[in-house]
Amino acid sequence: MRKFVFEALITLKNGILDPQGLATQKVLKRLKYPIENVKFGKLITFEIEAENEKNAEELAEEITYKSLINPVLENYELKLLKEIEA
Amino acid sequence: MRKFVFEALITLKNGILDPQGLATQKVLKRLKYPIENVKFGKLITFEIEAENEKNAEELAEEITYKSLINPVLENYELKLLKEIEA
Amino acid sequence: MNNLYLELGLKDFEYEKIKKDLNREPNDLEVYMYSAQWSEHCGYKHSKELLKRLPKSIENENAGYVIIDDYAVVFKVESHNHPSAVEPYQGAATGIGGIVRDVLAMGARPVALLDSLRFGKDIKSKNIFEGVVSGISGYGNSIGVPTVAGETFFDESYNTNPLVNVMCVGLAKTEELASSKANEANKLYVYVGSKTGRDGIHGASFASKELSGKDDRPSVQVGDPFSEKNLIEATLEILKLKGVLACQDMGAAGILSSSSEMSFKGNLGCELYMDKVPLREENMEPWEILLSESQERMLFLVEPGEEKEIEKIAKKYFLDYAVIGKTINGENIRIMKNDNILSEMPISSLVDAPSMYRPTKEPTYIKEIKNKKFEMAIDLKTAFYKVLKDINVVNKSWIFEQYDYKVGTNTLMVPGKADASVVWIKDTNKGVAVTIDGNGLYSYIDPYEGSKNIVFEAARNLVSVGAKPLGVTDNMNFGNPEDDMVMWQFEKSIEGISEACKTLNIPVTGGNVSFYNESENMAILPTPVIGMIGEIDINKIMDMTFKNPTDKVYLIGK
Amino acid sequence: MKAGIIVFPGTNCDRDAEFALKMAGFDVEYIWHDFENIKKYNLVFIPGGFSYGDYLRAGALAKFSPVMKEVERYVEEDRGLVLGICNGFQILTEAGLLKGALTKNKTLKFICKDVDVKVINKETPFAKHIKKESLTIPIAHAEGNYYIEDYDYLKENNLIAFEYVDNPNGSIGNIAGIYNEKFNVLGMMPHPERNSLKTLGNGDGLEILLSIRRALENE
Ligand SMILES: Nc1ncnc2c1ncn2[C@@H]1O[C@H](COP(=O)(O)OP(=O)(O)O)[C@@H](O)[C@H]1O
Repeated sequence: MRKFVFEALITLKNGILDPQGLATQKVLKRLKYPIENVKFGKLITFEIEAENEKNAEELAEEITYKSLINPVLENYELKLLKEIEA
Repeated sequence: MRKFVFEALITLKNGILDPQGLATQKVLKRLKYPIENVKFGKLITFEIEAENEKNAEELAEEITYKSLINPVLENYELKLLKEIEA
Repeated sequence: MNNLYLELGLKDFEYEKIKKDLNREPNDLEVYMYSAQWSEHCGYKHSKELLKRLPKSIENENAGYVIIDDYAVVFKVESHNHPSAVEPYQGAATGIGGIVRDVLAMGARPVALLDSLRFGKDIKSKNIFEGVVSGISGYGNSIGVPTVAGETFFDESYNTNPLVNVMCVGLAKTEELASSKANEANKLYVYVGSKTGRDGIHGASFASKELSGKDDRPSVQVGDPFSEKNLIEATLEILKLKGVLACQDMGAAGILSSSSEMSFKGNLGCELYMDKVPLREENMEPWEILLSESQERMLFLVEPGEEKEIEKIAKKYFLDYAVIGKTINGENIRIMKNDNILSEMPISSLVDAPSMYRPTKEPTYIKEIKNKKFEMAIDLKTAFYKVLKDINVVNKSWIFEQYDYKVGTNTLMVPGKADASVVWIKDTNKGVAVTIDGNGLYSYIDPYEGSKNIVFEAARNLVSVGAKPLGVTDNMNFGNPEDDMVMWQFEKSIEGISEACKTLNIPVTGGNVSFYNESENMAILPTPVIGMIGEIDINKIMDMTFKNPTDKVYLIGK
Repeated sequence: MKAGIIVFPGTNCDRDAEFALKMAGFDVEYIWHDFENIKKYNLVFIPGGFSYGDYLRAGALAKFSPVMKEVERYVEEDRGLVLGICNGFQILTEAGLLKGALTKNKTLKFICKDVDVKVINKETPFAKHIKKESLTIPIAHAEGNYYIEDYDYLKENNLIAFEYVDNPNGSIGNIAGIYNEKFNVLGMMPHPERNSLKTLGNGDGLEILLSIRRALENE
């Protein structure tokens, strides 16, 4: 068995309110920073054990879509970061 | 003035308990997924207006270090994603 | 032929009525406006005839109230069942936000929340349950309003269609109560709160359709408790300004419904400027702006000139602000964008959805139940342990410990200690006793007696802490009103509630109706929920702990 | 004795604090977060709630409000005492006026209940008039899990103010409240202001506020 490290970048869908981003932006703007479009998302990393890369990627996709994100609100991008010693 | 998009990837320092990661991992393992080391972090993207890339990067560093993270708990990695039309 | 009206859920006969009222074909914008205003959610099409039978005390305000000493105790219950089925956390959170703004719009400071929750028993229901509880916790705690009481019940009929009913109680000095009635022409409509996005567009008509499953993905409303807390403080400050004449929250069908209802109540017309509304997203169509259910927004009617003061307060609290319209003489609503008129039509037609009441008759299941014989199949001891372990009987501290039930330092009776909670009216020696109750099983077996019983149970809960019941708010959670059985259950339930309230001599001060609660072609148990308010002397509050050894225990009643 | 209660947008225990501080004999005023002069107060009280929604992290955005620079100077110049409760504690750690950080409860849930805390260091202006050894005080927080890398430092310098008898949130060393090195700042997660009256509990919270007032008066 081999071991792969994945990173899921989870962001809010277009049009969904991002209260955290808005409040943070308001405060930073008051501090006179030239900042716009602050958006909050999640970063989840995890390791998957599998026979090969393909299987690992399929599992990671499934886990991310079914468990890590809320498809009503969120989009995601999944990246295979590296393989590590099992 | 030019406009740059940054992405801050914020993770918990080694040794800091990540209850969200642990809870998620437990649930996924119960579902029989071969998963380990689930870790939760934050992904914050924002746009900076500046004269040039260097200035933008300095500002982005400052904002991230001084405001977006808590150095007692968190590490970060800052990436310049792209330049967009101002 | 334009079939937009059918897609939006309007029926042919309704479309005919619109054409007759307008004396012309409606344009697309108008079809959208009608579809929202004439949805079950806004228009109460199936229920309004029957609701007239309730012994009501206060008509036509954002929420009703009862009086204790110099205070108006404002209270109302509302459901967020369908949004919570789709997105439990945000559905429940925005439910809290909505009911808080209803009470706030009366000029009252929200001082307590209650929640009446019903879930299924399958795996998915567990997620919904946890999501709903954390949504209430996340939002309610943040805005600093204690959630002091509630009830939770599990039954298969709520699998995929949970019931999330939330109630808010607010306090105002009686002379500070605000009105939602526009009283003169040429006063300004001022918008205060978060920006308008495409949130919950179609929410109003969505709440009135059955959930079909996978592809029900309306654009979900996300709650922003920080803005809500700011909006609470800003609204209470704004309402103190002399030139502020009326106020209304923007709930279902947002800007459209709030402005048209305020104007209609004052027999006035209004003009709305689509180019003035603060927007969060680009390229929003006028119908989207009018119907958006973006959260954390209020509408004020003010004397021209006073808007400057409002702007200051809005800025202080990080809120957006804009003059978005005005009242006008006549009875028309006029939608404008950059000085072009997009629509002009009589408000009376828009706000008066056609009633769809029809006579009902007893469904056959009632007889079957009545004739059914039940036998006790297990011994008493086993039964006793089974009951104690039942999910509907076990301790609910897992839920209420996630709620900040003490913020405000008025909670004199905390959850878990008695059948009702008590909130102190500081500066007096009076408290408001509150409870919320439902019982779907009883209401199913006998909607009339079952509903009566809920009112009486709520009253007993209040009496048990030492309070005197003063008023009722009801939330009617039922299945598809086009189904004869459901309509019959609804009618009997209304009759039962009316009868019980008359017996107790307390009014129904307001409420809410939620139809189309069903999934997989099975209606939920008919579930009227009763919120009740009582008055109590804070020096005479009783809890339910036994006090001393050798004290005697009496059973009263039969 | 004059107490000033700092109110940030999103603060929600401000009125509770007023009620309890008056009960403890203070004259009380509110200080809006934009305000810049707090010298005249003997006690600066940073109450609980969700300043800025706690959106970035609990207390993180509040530290940028203008009043916090003043609090920093107030502490430096030793003008009086600063008490941060719950969100107030979170703000003080985020602003660097107290060591360590507060993170998510290990249960991942908001917890509202009464807890017992032991009074650890009584030789401070905040605690020297507390008579009891242990107090019953309500908690209500989702991020009260105290963490510090150098726990021994706190211990050796007697900076621990209160410890939970039964740790509810995972705090290191059961810590419920800590002092700064000058002993003029106290941050704690439990809410003494919510138990300032017998009708609201057993009144234990008032002990702390009374102790503070007495210490300030006898200075
Ligand atoms: N089940 C009910 N019992 C009594 N009154 C009701 C009921 N349902 C709705 N109402 C009343 O009908 C009016 C309109 O209700 P609703 O549309 O829910 O108000 P809102 O404008 O706050 O959405 C209110 O006065 C409300 O109290």
